[in-house]
Amino acid sequence: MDELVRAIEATLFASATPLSVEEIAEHVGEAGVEVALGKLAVDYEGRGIELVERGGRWHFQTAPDLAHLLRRTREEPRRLSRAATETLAIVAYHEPVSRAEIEAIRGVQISKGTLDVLMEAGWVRTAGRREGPGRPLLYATTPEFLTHFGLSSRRDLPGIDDLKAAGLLDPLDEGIFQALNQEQLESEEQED
Amino acid sequence: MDELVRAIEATLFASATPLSVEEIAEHVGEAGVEVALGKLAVDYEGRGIELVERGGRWHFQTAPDLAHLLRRTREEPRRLSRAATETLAIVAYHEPVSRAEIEAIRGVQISKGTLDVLMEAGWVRTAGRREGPGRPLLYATTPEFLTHFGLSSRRDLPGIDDLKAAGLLDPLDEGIFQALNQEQLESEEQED
Amino acid sequence: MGVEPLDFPVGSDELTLNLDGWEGPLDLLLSLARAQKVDLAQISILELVDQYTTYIAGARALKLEIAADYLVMAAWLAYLKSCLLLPKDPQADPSPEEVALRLQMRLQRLDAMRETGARLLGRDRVGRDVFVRGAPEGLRLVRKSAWQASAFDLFAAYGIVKARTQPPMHVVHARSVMTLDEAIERVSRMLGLAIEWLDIEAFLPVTDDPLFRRSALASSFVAALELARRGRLDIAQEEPFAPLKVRSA
Repeated sequence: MDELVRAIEATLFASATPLSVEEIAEHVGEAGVEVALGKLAVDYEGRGIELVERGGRWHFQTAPDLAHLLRRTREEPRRLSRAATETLAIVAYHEPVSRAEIEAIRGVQISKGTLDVLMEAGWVRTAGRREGPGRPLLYATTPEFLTHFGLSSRRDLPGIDDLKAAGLLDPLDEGIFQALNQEQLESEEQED
Repeated sequence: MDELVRAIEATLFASATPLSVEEIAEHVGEAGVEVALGKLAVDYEGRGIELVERGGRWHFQTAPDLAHLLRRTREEPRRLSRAATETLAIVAYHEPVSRAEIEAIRGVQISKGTLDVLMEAGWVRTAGRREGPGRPLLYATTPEFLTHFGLSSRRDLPGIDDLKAAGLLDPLDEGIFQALNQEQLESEEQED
Repeated sequence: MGVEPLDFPVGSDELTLNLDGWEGPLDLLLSLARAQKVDLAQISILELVDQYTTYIAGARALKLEIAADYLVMAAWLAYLKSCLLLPKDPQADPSPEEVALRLQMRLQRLDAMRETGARLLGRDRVGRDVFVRGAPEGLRLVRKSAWQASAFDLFAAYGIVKARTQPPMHVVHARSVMTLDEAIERVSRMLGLAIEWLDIEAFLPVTDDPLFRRSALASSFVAALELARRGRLDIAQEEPFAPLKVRSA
């Protein structure tokens, strides 16, 4: 067996976290890591363990079809509320996105804890501020998000191409509810 | 690939502890675990990972010949302390020399770490014991010492007269060396 | 979260309508729309407006506290409906149809995020469906010191050691003095010239150094006394503080 492939196999196997090609190269001290990773991935095809790439970082994991043997409980590793699930999806499909934009899409304010839960899980991070009025803080997903949900990259997000084509990921047209005459609204409210 | 072998491979990979044949059988829910373990061990022969049995329990581990890859060393430049520099100079001028002799020449005791640092740096080695009372361990310089300091042999060390001519033996001039590197002095204080 | 709105027997006295079950008016609208059609692009906005206002009216009939944002939405929808039904106003920008379309897009977008969120959670997740290594050995970073020292540092250090441990040696710097021996020797030599009385200052060497001159004067005076004791010269002084005169004996 190719010595470089062996070395990469051992390094990834021993690592407690996924490793980028650069990090692997620092350990094995050689060029040609990418080609060797390809060979290694082929070696593991169809086995009980597989070599996967998630957001540019590589790790070994058990084959998904063996989940039933390994799952110790039916409990999800981290139960997410509906609000947190929606918020995570909005961040992933629209990133970088401000809190106000998340709220506009959901049509409701998000409670303080919702983003905290996602950040604590290591799936969402802050991603600078948007230049413009108020310089709102922006949120984006992390490499751990891709790892956890088994996504090679954000392009792998379920249905992202269809949503994009349907215009559903375009910047939100704010203020459609304000598009109608504000006075009119107020007078109707008093009527009610 | 044999489904049972796959299941065992995944089970051992995901387990936080080595597993006995009985424990594996509980997970994979099948007989024939021992035969499958044998097949799996053969699959991994010569790879970067190996399947091993220790006291009736099985686990994967990285191949022993690749252990060096799992420890990456990073070199950080550090100035030699004044105590260490003086000790090195005494060893160079008086080798082979015992620790007690170094202390007598320095006029100051040396800490345990000082000679360790010089040996770690590869500049000083032990050079047998002196026959006589206590049979003290002797120290001498290494070929790397000569290389590092640009000396072709120990005869290239400047003599006492050269040092005197260079003003390096003038007691009144000690102040200039104190000015050389305050950090060195401080580290010496901590060391000694 | 949910109260299924359309299963709701409106008008029943035992009914407790829980608006807290909805995450805002948009959530309620989306549920109504989904009950109407699977494909949100096909829903009837006019029908949706009616369903929403009916629902809110039902809640109000039960004298429930209804949050203001639900009422604002109801009013806005009623207004949108009237705009859609009234003869077209060519001046209106955006047109009521466009506003209706945007509302529909918003519902579709929220629905899409809800659906993709569920799909994300259903993927093969690490720690639930796929597992990473249970007990990784871990990769370690070992810091190694690259010790720095130059040949000069080394030689200087040896110089310091030697200097520190050398037996103390006191070197008196050459100072501008004339020793007594020098003065005796000098005055004796010059006595041959002193046949007549000479001022003692005539015996002093020529110098610009005032310290040396003082030293030479003092030494020469003591030398004169010594030579007088030996009977080699005579010393005379006419009065206190007058110049000292010296003559060969």
